[in-house]
Amino acid sequence: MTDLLFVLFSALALLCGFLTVANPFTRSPVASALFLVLTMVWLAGLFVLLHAFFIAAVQILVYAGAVMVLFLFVIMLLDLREEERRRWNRFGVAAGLISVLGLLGITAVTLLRATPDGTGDAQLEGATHALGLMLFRQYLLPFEIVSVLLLVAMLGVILLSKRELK
Amino acid sequence: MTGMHIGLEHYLFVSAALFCLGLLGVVLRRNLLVLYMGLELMLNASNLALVAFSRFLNHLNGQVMVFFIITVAAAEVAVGLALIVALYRKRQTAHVEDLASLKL
Amino acid sequence: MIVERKPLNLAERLYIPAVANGFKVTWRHFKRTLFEGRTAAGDTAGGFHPEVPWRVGEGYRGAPYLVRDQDGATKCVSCQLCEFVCPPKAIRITPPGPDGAPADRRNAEKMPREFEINMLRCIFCGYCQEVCPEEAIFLQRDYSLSGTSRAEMIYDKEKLLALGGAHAGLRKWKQKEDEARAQEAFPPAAS
Amino acid sequence: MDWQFLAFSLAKILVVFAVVMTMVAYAVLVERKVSAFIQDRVGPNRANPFFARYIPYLGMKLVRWGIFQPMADALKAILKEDYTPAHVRKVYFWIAPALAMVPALLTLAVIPFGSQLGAQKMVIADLDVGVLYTFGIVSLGVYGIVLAGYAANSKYPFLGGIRSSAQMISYEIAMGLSVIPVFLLVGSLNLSDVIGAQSGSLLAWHVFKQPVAFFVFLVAAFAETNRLPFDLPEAETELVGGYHTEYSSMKFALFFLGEYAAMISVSAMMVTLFFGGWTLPFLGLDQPAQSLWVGLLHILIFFLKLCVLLVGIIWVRWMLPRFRYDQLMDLGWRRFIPVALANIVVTAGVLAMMHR
Repeated sequence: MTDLLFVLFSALALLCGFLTVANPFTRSPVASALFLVLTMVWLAGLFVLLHAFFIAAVQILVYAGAVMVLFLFVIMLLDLREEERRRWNRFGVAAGLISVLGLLGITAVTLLRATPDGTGDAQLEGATHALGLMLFRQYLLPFEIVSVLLLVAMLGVILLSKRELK
Repeated sequence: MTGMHIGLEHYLFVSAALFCLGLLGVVLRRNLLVLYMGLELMLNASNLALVAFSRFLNHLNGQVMVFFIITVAAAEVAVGLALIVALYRKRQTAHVEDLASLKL
Repeated sequence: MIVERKPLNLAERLYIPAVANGFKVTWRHFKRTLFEGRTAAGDTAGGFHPEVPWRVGEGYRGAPYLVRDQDGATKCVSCQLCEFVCPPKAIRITPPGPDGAPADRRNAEKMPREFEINMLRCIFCGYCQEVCPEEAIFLQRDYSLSGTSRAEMIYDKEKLLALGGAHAGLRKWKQKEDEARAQEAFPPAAS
Repeated sequence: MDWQFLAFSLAKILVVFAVVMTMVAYAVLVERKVSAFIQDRVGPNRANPFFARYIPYLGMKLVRWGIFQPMADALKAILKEDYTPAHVRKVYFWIAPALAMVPALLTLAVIPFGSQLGAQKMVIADLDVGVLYTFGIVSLGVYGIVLAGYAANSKYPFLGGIRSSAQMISYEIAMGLSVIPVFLLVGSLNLSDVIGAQSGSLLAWHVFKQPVAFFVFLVAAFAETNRLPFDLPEAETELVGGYHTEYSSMKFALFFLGEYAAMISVSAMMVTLFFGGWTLPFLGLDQPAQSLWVGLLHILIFFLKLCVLLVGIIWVRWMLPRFRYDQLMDLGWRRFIPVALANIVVTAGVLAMMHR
């Protein structure tokens, strides 16, 4: 059952990921954004299979619910048309494809050769409580720094989107 | 149940494939926003790998890391999109090939 | 004149008294309707629409119909002003053309061969009545138009005239004719 | 994961879905009736199917109460011409109504609507992160509206969609912050634990312990469901009809029903978080049911609380005028978010003092 769901979710995530970046039917950014949302939802499904319930919920809440809405918002505000089909730089595309495929190959080979550390069995149970304790004890400093980072980002965005500064 | 046993390496492979898809988007697409989505896809792929590690190595560090990545990604997206909007206001384009003023 | 807006005090800014007041008013009406069975229609008209027909008020702008004059002649002279002014383009007039029949009244050059109003399109704005130089079209009292097909809702000239009835208004051209007759040479002598 | 679990889950999903869809239909009727009564009218009282006259005594009464009106409405929505304007973006035009409807229904998966019947807990998914799940799903509700505005490809729907996404994102923050004190008190994100923490006495209900949180949540709920006084996305007077201007027949009905489904899920959230869920502090009704009848009674209690809140939400629509958009944003960002934050700090401070 879980294995089946894994296959289903990962296949769908990969498919939607592919349609995000290289949709053969349309080049509209809105379609890309929507497929990215779907990818994230399937990834959240994978997180659930990994018993990381908290992360799955945060994934949906932050990525699908906030970040991608922002993306859509910006796409609509800028009124971006479909990408024009400009002439491809053949050399660039070929080089890009080769490097991407090369990277995929290297990772795959590494993965196949690797001897897994640990038991290889799924062990960790999704422990929201433990995660919270860890965040607020062991990782308290990074947590605070991240919150300051969010504040800085907020201020930066407000400054950037103001039309003129008084 | 189905004979095949899903282990860490399967998750890692999915993660690697997603990462490459994101990279493909960054390489192939020319729209700044779609490019940015490719970056998000890569971040998500790394998240998947980290959560899988966390599960199979029985340690919560991976999930904590993912939590931070998501937070930082949200901040990054906010700033990045604001930059794109500012750029669009100045240049009326979101196409990377039109942004070549630094080119010799 | 600019009316100064009074700054709201704390209670007003909290909206709480406004909410309480709103609840009081709505509850009063709710209670009256639900428990005493009193409704606005019941109090004023004594019942509801299909059973108690609505009393059409004076000056109501219902469906536009064509009218005849006292002698039973078509008043419309096919000038097509109403067709031109109609915002939803609901009116379509077919003029008689060079070899069409003359008007059925004196002093009018022509009358429409066909005059259609699409009641599905009509917005009852009254521009046609306003613009008509012959006082031939009037917004009358009909407010409940219905039919079983779209074609049925396009009223043609016969139907419009039948529904419109006679209008005993000023007969502009008869008056003109009388004035002309009162002068000496009528009809003007061919020179 | 055994088959029994699957079967019971499926049964619960089906039952909840059926009940909620019926409730949605009748929420529309209640809305029409309540609005009619407030405005000195009688509301729908004519839908008269052929079988009504064979019901002895009650038949004509039911007709007059409008009990058959939802059937007529549904029939009309299905049979009406489904008109697709030529200028719309077809694909998005088709998915938007579904996307507006689905999140509202998904939210209900984690709401405990009763204690237990036999050994079955009366909740579809007893998640550890229940409330995060609901907020995640609620945040997905924006897509339907944004896409509807985008798909319509004309200015008023588009303005409505943009307004609504800004409004929903803003109030999501206030909503999320407002419930944090509740979970500080409970110490768990599981909604069943939240209900457990509210048993005992009436004063244990969070609405009395955390009135500020409840108030902020309530207002944010109005904004999230696009109900008056915050229904700016569809403000008829300025935006014609907002994002669903171009829709007709069943697609329009889906938006309409989605709004009521969202109202139901938000009310269910409020009942769970602030009004003690299926518990009543009398007669030992606050403990998980031992017998079948008590279990059913618990479901009934939940249902009644839900109905009271629903009628309340409907009532507010006819009580308050619409806010202006800048007032709405001002209220969200400059009033409610600071208030919610202050509430968190105060609650955390008090808890820290008590646990020292």
